[in-house]
Amino acid sequence: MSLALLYGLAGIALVAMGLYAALAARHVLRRLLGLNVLGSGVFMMLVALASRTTGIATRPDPVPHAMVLTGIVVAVSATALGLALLRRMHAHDGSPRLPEDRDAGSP
Amino acid sequence: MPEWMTPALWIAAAAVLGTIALGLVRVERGPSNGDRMLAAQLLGTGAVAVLLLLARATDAPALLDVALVLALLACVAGAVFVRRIGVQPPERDEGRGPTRATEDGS
Amino acid sequence: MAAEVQVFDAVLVVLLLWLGWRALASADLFKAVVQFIVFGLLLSLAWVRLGAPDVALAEAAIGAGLAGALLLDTLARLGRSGAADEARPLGLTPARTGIALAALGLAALLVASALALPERWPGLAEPALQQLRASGVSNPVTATLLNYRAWDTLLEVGVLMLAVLGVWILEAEPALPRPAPDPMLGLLLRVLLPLTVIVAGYLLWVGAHAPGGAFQGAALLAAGGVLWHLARPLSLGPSPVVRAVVVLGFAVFLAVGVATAVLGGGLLTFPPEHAGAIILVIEAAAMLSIALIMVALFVGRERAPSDAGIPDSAADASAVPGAPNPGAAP
Amino acid sequence: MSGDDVRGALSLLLIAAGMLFFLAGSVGVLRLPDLLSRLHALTKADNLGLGLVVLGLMLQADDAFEVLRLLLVWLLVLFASSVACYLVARSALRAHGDAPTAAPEGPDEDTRDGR
Amino acid sequence: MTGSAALVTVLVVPLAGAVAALLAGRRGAVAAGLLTSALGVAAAFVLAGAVLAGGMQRVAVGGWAVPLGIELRADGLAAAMLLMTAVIGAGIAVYAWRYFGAAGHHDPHDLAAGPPGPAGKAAPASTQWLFWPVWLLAWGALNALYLSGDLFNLYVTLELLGLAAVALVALAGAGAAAAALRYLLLTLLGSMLYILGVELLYAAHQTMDLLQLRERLQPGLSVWLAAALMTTGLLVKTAIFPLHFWLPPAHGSAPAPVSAALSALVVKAGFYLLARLWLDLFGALPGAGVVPALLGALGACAVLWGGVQALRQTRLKAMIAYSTVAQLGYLMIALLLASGAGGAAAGAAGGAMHAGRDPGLPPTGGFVGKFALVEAAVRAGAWWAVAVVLAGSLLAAAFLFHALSRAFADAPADKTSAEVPAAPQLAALALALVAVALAAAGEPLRRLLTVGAAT
Repeated sequence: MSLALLYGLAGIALVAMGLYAALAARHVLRRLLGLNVLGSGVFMMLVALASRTTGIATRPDPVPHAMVLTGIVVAVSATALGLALLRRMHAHDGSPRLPEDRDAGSP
Repeated sequence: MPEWMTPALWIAAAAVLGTIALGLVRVERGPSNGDRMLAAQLLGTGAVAVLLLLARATDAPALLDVALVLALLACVAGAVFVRRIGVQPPERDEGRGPTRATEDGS
Repeated sequence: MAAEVQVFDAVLVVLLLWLGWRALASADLFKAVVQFIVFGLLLSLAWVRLGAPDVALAEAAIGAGLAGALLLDTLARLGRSGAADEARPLGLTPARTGIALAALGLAALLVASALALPERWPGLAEPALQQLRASGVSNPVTATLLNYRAWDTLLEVGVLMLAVLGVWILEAEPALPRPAPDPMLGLLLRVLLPLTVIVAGYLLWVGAHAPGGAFQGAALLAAGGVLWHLARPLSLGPSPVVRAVVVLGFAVFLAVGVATAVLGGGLLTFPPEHAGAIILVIEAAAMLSIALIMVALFVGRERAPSDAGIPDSAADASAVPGAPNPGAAP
Repeated sequence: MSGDDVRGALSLLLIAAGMLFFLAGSVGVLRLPDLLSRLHALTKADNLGLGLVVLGLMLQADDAFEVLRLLLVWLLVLFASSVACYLVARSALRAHGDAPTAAPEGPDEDTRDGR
Repeated sequence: MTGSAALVTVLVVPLAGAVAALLAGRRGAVAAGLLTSALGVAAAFVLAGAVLAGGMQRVAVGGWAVPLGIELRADGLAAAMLLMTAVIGAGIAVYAWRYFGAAGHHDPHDLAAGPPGPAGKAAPASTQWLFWPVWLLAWGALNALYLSGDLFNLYVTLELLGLAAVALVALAGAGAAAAALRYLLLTLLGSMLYILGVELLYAAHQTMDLLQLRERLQPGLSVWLAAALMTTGLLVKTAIFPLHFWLPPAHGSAPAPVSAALSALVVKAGFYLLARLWLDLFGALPGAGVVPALLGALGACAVLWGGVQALRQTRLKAMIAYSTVAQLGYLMIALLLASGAGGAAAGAAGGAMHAGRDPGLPPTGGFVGKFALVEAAVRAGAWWAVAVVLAGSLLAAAFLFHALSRAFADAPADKTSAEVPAAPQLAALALALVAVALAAAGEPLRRLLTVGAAT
C-alpha cells in the first residue's frame, strides 16, 4: 500500500461522502459543506496522483498542485457566494432550505 | 543527528495526532458550543506541533511556514465565534442541540 | 519526503474520514462547522505528507482563516431558526438510497481505476522541472501557476472578482446589532495585524523559490482583515476605492498579458530574463486584490440599522441573533 | 556517546515531556467537568506542551533562522491561545450569568448526549 | 491583423471591458459595456474571417508547448460560436442599456417585458449597474471557453461562467436568491463531476490538451468513467431534459436581458463542450456511438416535453425558459446526427438554430437550421428524428402564436401595458433580422463550420 494509494483511496471515500451529502442533505449549508468535502476528495486524488512521480522525478508533479491551488480558490469563492445567497434566501423566504426541500415539519 | 532520531520523531508526531483524536471526542460530545470551540483551539495547537515535528523528521523547513500560518490564525475562529455567536449553556432538551442565539439579559 | 507509509498516515487518514463524515452528518450545524474547520486543519497535514507544502499553506490559511470565519458568521446570521436542522440530516430514507448507491458505485469504479494505474507514472514533472530555468522562478508550483498555466490563474482571479460582485449585487443584509468595542480584540489586532502583514509579505517573496506565493499571502492578510472587522467594523461596499483595489490584480495581470502579446512574443509570454520580476509584480497586485476581495466576502454588505433601504418582506427580526449582550461587565 | 547523541537524547527527552503535557491537556479537556476547568487544562497543553517540543526541536535546528522561527511559532501560539481562551471564558461567564457554578454534568452524563 | 492577434483580441476585449466597467462605476459602466460590445463584435468578425481564410488559428499561451502550457485554438465551430455570442451579446447589451437605464436608476416597472420575476422588486437600483462588469466577465468566460483546448482551463472557464450566471440571476433581487442558489449548487456539482473526469484522464494519459488526448486515447475503465462523469457534469450545467429543473425558475425570475443571456448563450456553452467532447475526443473510442444516441433520445424528450410545458405557461419568460429546454433538445439531436453523418451538416443546423428563438418558419434562420437537421436525419435514416423535429416545430409554432395572439388582443382593463422605449424593441428586431439573415447567409456559415471539423 503506497502513500499515493492510501491517500488516493481516502480521497475517493471523501468524494463519495461529499457527493451523497451534496445531493441528500436538505439544509443548504450542509449541501455547501458536502460540495467542499467532495472538492477536497477530488483534490486529494489529484495530489496523491502527483506524489506518484517521486520515484522518477526528484519531486512530485507540480501541475496537479497548481490545479488544486486553483481549485481551492474557486471553491472558496463559490462557497462565499453560496453562503451570501443562503443568508439572503433565509432573510427573505424565512427558510434555510430550497423551496422544494421545505416541508411543513421543519422550517 | 543520530539515526534513531527520525523514527522517534515519527512516533512523537503520531502521538500528538493521538491527542488530537482525544480532542475530537470533546468536539463530538462537548455539550455546549463553547466546549467545541475550545477543543478546536487545542487541535490547532496540536496541528502546529505535528508540523514542527514533521519539519524536522522529513527535513523540510517549509513546514515551519505552514506552522507559522496556523499559529497566526489560531485565534481567528475563536474570535469570530465569540463575537458573532457566543457561548450558550448546553441544551437540556433531547435530540437536536441547535445553536441558540444568546437571549439578551441572560 | 518520506514516501513510504508511516503509522502517522494511517491515524491521519482515519481521523480525516471520520471528521469528513461527522462534518456532514452531525445534527447540530455548529458542531458540523467546527468539525469542518478541524477537517481543514488535518487536510493541510495530509497535503504536507503528500509532498505539497504549497497546497498545505493555502489550505491552512483558508481553512483556519476565511472558511471558518465565513461559516461561523453565516450560522450566526441564520439565527436559531436557520441553524436548526432535522435530527438525522443524512439518514438513509428510501429517497436517498438511490443517491447512496450512486455514490458507492462511483467510489467502487474510482477505486478500480486507481488500482489500474501503472506503477511508473511520470506525469509532467520532468518537463516542468526542465523548463524551470526559463520560467523566472525556482519553485515549480509557482512556475506552473504564474508562467506555464498563467491563463488559468488569470481567469481564477476573475472568479474571485465575480464572487465579490455577486455579494455586492445582493441587497444589503439586515445588520447585526453592533456589539460594544472589545478591548481584548483591539489588543489582538494590534499585535497580530503587523505580524500578519510581515508574514504575508514574506510568503509573497519566498513563493519564488520555496512554498508560498500570492494566494497564500492574501489568505493570511484576509484573516487579518477579518480580525480588523471584528474589532472595528469595516464597510466594503462597491465604493470607487474598494472597486479599484478589487480590480487591481486582474487588471495588472491582463495588462501584462496584453503588453507581452503586443510587444513581446505572445500572450503572457514572459522573456526569461525578466520573468522573475514580472511574476513578482503580478503576484503583488494579485495579493492585494485577493486579500481585499476575501475580506469583502466576509464583511458582505450590511444595511446600517438607520438605512431606510427596502424593508424585507419577511422581516423576522427574531431570526437575527443578538450577539452577546453588549456592555456586560467583563 | 558522542556530542550528537547527547544532544539528540536531551532533545528527545524534552519532546517526550512535551508529549506528556499534550496528553495531560487533552485528557483534561476530556475529563474535567465544566467549560472553565477545561479551558484551564487546555492552556497547559499550549504553553508547556508545545513549549517543550519547540525547545527540543531547537536543539536539532540547522541554523539560527530556524531557531527564530520555532520560537516565533511558540510565542504566537501562546499569545493567540491565551487570548482566545480569555474570550471564550468571558463569553461563558456572560452565558452562565455571574459566578461560574460548576454545571452538574459529570463525564458519564455526557453519554446521553453522544448520538 | 493576423489570425492569432484576432484570437487574442477576442479574448481580451470583454475582460478589459469588465475592468473598465468596474472602474467606471455606475455612470460609465453602460458606455464601457456598449463600446466593448462593438469592439467584441468587430473582433469576432475578424477572427471568423481569419479562420475562413487561414484555417484553424492556434496560440500557445506563454509560449509553452502543450502539454505543459495551454493552447488556445479557433476552428470553424469555435469561430461560429464566438460570432454568434458576440452578435447576440451586442443585442443584449443594447437591450440592457435601456432596461437597466443609462444612469443605472432603473424602474422595474417601466418596461412591458413582464415584471422582473415574482419578487416584483429588483435588487436596489444602487447595484443594478453591476450587471455590466458581470455580463462582460461572462462574455469573456464564453470566449475563453470556446477557444480553449485544455480540459482544466475549460473547468476554470465553466466556473467563471457559472458564477457570473448566478450573479446575473441574483440581479432580480432577494426573491431570486433561491433560484440563484439552486443554480449555484447544481453548477458546482456539475463542475466537480467534470474535474473528476479530468483527473481520471490526466491519470491515464498525463495530458489535458484535447488534441493530444485524442491521439493518446485508449479505451479503458478510467477513460469510460471520465467520459461518463464529464458528460453528466455538463448535462447538469446545460439543463438537458432530465436535469433541467433549475432552468425555468432561474430564467423565470431573472431580468429580461439576463434571461436572454442565460438561455441564448450561457446554457449553450455546456452543450458546445458536450459536442466538442463527443465529436472530437470520445467519439474516437470504439463503441462510442451509444452515448450520442442516448443524448439524442434525451434531446427528443426535451423537444416534446419542453414544447408542451411552454404551451402551459402563462408568463412570457417562463415560456421562453421552457422553449430553451426544447431548443436544447434540437441541439442534442443535431449532436447525435453530427456524430453519425458528418459534423458539418448538423453543425450548420446547430449554429443556425442558436440565432433565434423562432419556431423555424420559412423566412427565418431557424428554418434553415431545422431543414438542415431534417435533411441530415433523412440521410442518416433516423426517421424518428424527423418526426420529433416536425412535432417540435408545431409545438413551438403553437406556443409562439399563443403568445402573439395575446399581444394583438386588446389589453384587459386592469393591466396597463407600459410603453416600451425604442432601443429594446430595436434590439429584439435586430436579433430577429439576424435570424432571417442567417437563412440567406447559410452557405458561408456552412463553409466556416467545416473548417477544422474533426470528422
